[in-house]
Amino acid sequence: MKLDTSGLESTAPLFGSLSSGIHDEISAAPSFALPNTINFDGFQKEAIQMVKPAKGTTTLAFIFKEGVMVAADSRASMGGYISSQSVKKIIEINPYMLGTMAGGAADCQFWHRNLGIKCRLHELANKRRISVTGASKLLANILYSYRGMGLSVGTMIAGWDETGPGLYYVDSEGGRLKGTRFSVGSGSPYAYGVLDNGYRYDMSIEEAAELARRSIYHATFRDGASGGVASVYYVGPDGWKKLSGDDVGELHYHYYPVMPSTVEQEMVEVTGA
Amino acid sequence: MECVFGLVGNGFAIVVADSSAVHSILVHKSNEDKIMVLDSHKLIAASGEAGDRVQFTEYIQKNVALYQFRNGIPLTTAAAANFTRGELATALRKNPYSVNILLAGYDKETGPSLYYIDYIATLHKLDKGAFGYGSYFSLSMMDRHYHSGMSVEEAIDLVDKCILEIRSRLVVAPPNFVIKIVDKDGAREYAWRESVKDGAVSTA
Amino acid sequence: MTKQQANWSPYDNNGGSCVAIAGADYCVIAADTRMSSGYNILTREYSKICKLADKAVMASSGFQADVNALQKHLAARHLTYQHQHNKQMSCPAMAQLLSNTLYYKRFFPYYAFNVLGGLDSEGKGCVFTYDAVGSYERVGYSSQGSGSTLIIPFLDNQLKSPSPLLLPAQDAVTPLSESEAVDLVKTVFASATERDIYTGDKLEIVVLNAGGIHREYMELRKD
Amino acid sequence: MPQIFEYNGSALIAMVGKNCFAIASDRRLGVQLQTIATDFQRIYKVHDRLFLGLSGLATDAQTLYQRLVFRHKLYQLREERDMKPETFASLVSAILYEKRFGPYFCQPVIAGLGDEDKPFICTMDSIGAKELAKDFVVAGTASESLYGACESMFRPDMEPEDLFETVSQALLSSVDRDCLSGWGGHVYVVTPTEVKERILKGRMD
Amino acid sequence: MSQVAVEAPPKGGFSFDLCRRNGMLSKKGVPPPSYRKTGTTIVGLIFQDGVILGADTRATEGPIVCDKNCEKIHYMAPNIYCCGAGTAADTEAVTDMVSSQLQLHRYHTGRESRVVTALTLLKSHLFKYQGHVQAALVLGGVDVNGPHLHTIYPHGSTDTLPFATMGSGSLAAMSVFESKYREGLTKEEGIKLVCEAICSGIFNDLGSGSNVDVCVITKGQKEYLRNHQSPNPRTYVSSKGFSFPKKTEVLLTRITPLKEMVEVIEGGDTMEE
Amino acid sequence: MGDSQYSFSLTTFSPSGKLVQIEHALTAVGSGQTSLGIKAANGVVIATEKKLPSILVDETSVQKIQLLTPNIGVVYSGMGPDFRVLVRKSRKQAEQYHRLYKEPIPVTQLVREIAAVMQEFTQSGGVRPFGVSLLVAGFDDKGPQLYQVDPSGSYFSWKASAMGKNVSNAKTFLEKRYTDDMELDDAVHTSILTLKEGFEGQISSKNIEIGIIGTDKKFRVLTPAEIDDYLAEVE
Repeated sequence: MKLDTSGLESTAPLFGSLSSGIHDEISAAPSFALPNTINFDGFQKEAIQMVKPAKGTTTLAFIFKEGVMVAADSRASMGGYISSQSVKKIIEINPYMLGTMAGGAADCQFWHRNLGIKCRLHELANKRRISVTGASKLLANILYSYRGMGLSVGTMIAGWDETGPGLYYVDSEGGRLKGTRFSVGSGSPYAYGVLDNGYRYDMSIEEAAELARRSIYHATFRDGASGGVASVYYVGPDGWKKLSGDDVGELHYHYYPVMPSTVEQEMVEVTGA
Repeated sequence: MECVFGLVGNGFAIVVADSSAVHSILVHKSNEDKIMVLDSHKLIAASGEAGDRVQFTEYIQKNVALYQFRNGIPLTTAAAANFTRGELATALRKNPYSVNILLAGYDKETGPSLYYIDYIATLHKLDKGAFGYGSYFSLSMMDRHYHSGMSVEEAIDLVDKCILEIRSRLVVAPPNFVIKIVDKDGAREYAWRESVKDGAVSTA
Repeated sequence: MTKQQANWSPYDNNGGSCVAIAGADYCVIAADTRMSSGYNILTREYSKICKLADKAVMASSGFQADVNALQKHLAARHLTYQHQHNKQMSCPAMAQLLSNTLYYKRFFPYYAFNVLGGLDSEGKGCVFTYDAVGSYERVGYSSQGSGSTLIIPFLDNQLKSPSPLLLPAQDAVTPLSESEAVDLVKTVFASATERDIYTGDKLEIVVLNAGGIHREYMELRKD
Repeated sequence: MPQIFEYNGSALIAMVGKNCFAIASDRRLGVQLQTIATDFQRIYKVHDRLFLGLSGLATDAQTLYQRLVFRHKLYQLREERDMKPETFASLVSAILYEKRFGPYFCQPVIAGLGDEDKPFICTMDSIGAKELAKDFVVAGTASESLYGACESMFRPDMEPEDLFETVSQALLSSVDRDCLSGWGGHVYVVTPTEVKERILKGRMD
Repeated sequence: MSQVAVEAPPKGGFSFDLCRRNGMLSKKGVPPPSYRKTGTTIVGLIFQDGVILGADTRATEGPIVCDKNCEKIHYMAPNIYCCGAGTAADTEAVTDMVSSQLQLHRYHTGRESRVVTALTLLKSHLFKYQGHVQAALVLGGVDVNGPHLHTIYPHGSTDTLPFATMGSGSLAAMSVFESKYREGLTKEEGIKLVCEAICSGIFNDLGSGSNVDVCVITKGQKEYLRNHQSPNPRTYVSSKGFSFPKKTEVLLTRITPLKEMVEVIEGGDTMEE
Repeated sequence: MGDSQYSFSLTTFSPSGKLVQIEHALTAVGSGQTSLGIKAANGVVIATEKKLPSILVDETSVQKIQLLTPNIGVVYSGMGPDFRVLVRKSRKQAEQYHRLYKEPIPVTQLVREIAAVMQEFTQSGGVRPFGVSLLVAGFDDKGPQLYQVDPSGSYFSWKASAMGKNVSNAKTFLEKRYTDDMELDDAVHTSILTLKEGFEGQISSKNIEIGIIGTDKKFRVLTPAEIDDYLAEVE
């Protein structure tokens, strides 16, 4: 059984319907093999539990005076096990637009890649860059068409278009929110704590970058499923730029320096809590 | 949704708790004091099922008082914390209480201290701690702004930041909070942070 | 009928571990050759390593029937590619194809955990690591399969290079020579075999370098 | 919620060297993914030459520790001597097995110097099945990673400093692959003449 | 504060006081923990002058080998030994308990223990716990009535056999016995056959592994051949060894010198009348 | 016998500060058959006379020296049936200790346990004290050890001791003969000689029992043939 989603396409296919094979995958909506089962939901759930896709994240983005600041950690975990410490969770959709990744890593990667294609096609077809609003709507439409099928995506689309900075939150339930300050992922409440308090609209780029980095750091400290490298991107009128990438393992000792202390001769009685 | 948090400053410890008594979708009351003054220099803030919370904290309070009557000296904060943990752990095997506890106290010898005891009786001494959904917001806030040797003003400022964050980010955030402090002069109520006056909620 | 279906599982785990290490001008891909099901050994001589292109080799653990289907699918796609482009697919291209292939089965995943190793267009070693539904990442070394949790910490310890996400970027090439890398692979497999019951029998090591593909074997514990 | 052992998160390791042993743990106290504290004590001193590490549910670890210390003190008073590590291991095993059908969710690691400074290490499951090893034992949420790391790094007859380095490296590289443990390390190296306790600098994420 | 009374050393038997709490936790969705198992191949056979028992030495916890060289042949009495499979703690505890009872029985009667006595004690204990004490045993010994070999299942049922196997590798081992066992084997033939059966378990069953332990019991004597064969040495040890690229950083060191052990002066243990 | 009116309950002190039931128990011991023990440099020996009420009793069925654990043996003077109760209890105790700690119970611990049982019977209602004194011989990490336990529950470590009918003579004899560096064989000889003092009738392997424990830490009761050999050496 194949699921046909072409009806939901917002860009008209460039290739004729005759084309087949590899070209399909670039232009037409991807089609997915579905299990031949009556209980699709149950099967899906079990199957996904078996293969344990990577997840667990802290990402955040906010709009300020100079543009948009986007930051994320880099850990992927399967249950308690850290499957990678170097995941690139900020996906570069095009030079003016970034997407963040929370939820299923494969879902995010794939659909952002797909979104990148669509944005480029839009650009070629219309001779102008797609707006952040438009791009996020495209993604939301796709995700909405797969609702209830177990996709897990919590993403932010941040970019700069003709209207200035833009920031949208899109999730796999089909929700799409416009806003100025978002954080997504298991570590997001922690990040919000720092972010909300330190946020001012008229921050300089340096201040904003530090705030973003610090928010990610505090989230990684408290949240077991976040960690690795805190990457900070800035999107301005000239497109995005990576401002920093710091190993939070070192960042901690940078914020809270500890000096190796000298050897004490007599041990204090170790009391059990 | 319940929020309890606390921290240790220079010569004092502060605990904060929301003051909503909630049942299902109802808010019965929004000025319920969830921080009990255990004895002259100890505070016990508890969150959890209403019945368990009151029963257990009172039980601890009375036993701590009994100890003082019998032996003529008060328990230290550490001893009270260990006693609470012991009682909770024992009860856990028969009729579990569902309460999370932050115990703050001040001792002449050791100064202020804060203990974390969760509902399955894990005990740990902390500088700053939190329970409930509010912990997600307040913990990182405290991590960010906490430093050792905070003055009361700084600490209250930090507490206010946490309350503000909880109010703005938490679904069904409790409107009112009570702040209590313990230092060398004893345990006492410090302030209320109210956005809804209970009296103002007309009972029609 | 419906009830039976609910209990029926389309998957089995055949176990086994895979490792890949990328170096400056080589790539080592290794896997054990045990195939098991439950507590039974199905065969001691099953190669988990599949050559996809001249400079791309994949090692897969998980459910070998799915792996087999995946390999066949990729081979077919590669053949089409060769006919259309008159050249072998590069390793990064193969990596992207593999990711898409896995994701197209998002709702009925291949129960396969893959690592893809090879040489990129500059002749540098590259390793791509995947989850079962196609999320992938280019890394310096990787391990997948039943023994991966045992293997990875030691590889981390010996090979840990600065994260590619760091800014300013730091040099992140695995400092090992080819023979050292092979030696390391042997060590980690010998160790994993000691503790993981699904890994064992024989180690198959494939080394890719400018000179081509070279295979070697080493005996592992058979219990 | 995953397995109960993973509720608080932990990593423990004990390793034997030449006339010495090392026992190490991580320092995190968490409630599932939330980190509560990073100075948690998981290794307890039973007497000068005998240490006990308790992984698993923190509350049970604390209860069990209290019971064991009680029993050990009783023994000390009664028999006017310290317990041998082997004896202590048997005691722990007996106490755990007593609760066969309602166990403490705890996996202990015991390490000590016995007669003639012979190192002894041992771990058991939550109902007291002893595992006596000659090289190393591990426990906790990072145990699989620790098995792999130790299996590759262990060498027989290490000197105390070598042993310390090996144990620390194994511990840190393993907890760096575990969400639920880490946030620094705590290592004791015990030789016949001294106990060296060290706090390790580790990743705090 | 009444805990002290509770803490008196136990009188023996199981304690169920944590069951309620653990029940509560498992109702919250926490699955009960798994215990260390001896995946195990254990065998026994009767040869011309006695009984030979054999076992592998692997203990597993799920897919991980937690003990590579454990002892599965347990002492029951000088003339009786018992192999255990199942939950490691249970086999250990049940054999230990019965061996203790046999010892007391020997003191009282002044005679050598009989295998049937051990068998009855074991099965009645196991039956009482209705299979919850998970021990599958192969019991062998030589007493006044000659050699005996029994198997005991976790629920308390027993068999009396000339050759027996138990554990996850029992089928592999049984195939060897079925094809090669005959009555009146000599000791050497018997040991060889037992080793072959265990090895077949070791190599063909993933739950069994490492070495072969053998115990030969004949009239008036026994021979415990610990690690009689070690067919699975580590296959590779790097000739070069390795070094750690990064040294561990230490934040705090405390050194406690251990005082010379002070001899306890004798004499404290007498008392005044 | 002014105290006898206070002996209706053994838990009641007489005005002179005595528990008369215990005194009576000691008397029962004092009239029992003689037993003695000697701690040598490399082992311990305990011995007792085994006088049977009639020659018709099968002497092989009576064993007065019993093993408590492989490395601890015990002998008594006084009432045989009481002795068996104590042996049963202490074996169980030893076995429990072993199951808990997986190491043999130290002699002092076992003696303490036995003494605790005996003491309990001097203080509980509805029971009487044990009418036996015990000599416990063992060899553990602390070397050879010899203890005497009395009906009151008090216990002492001895270099050599005797009890029963002939106690004073035997003790005097032992005091004369005992040296610190005595070897086990010498101790056996000394013990036979001590028994011989005031022995009524001809001493033989049939009417005495000897138990020894040496550095092998295995307590055993000597066979009649071995006793005969020792007797021959002593002659």
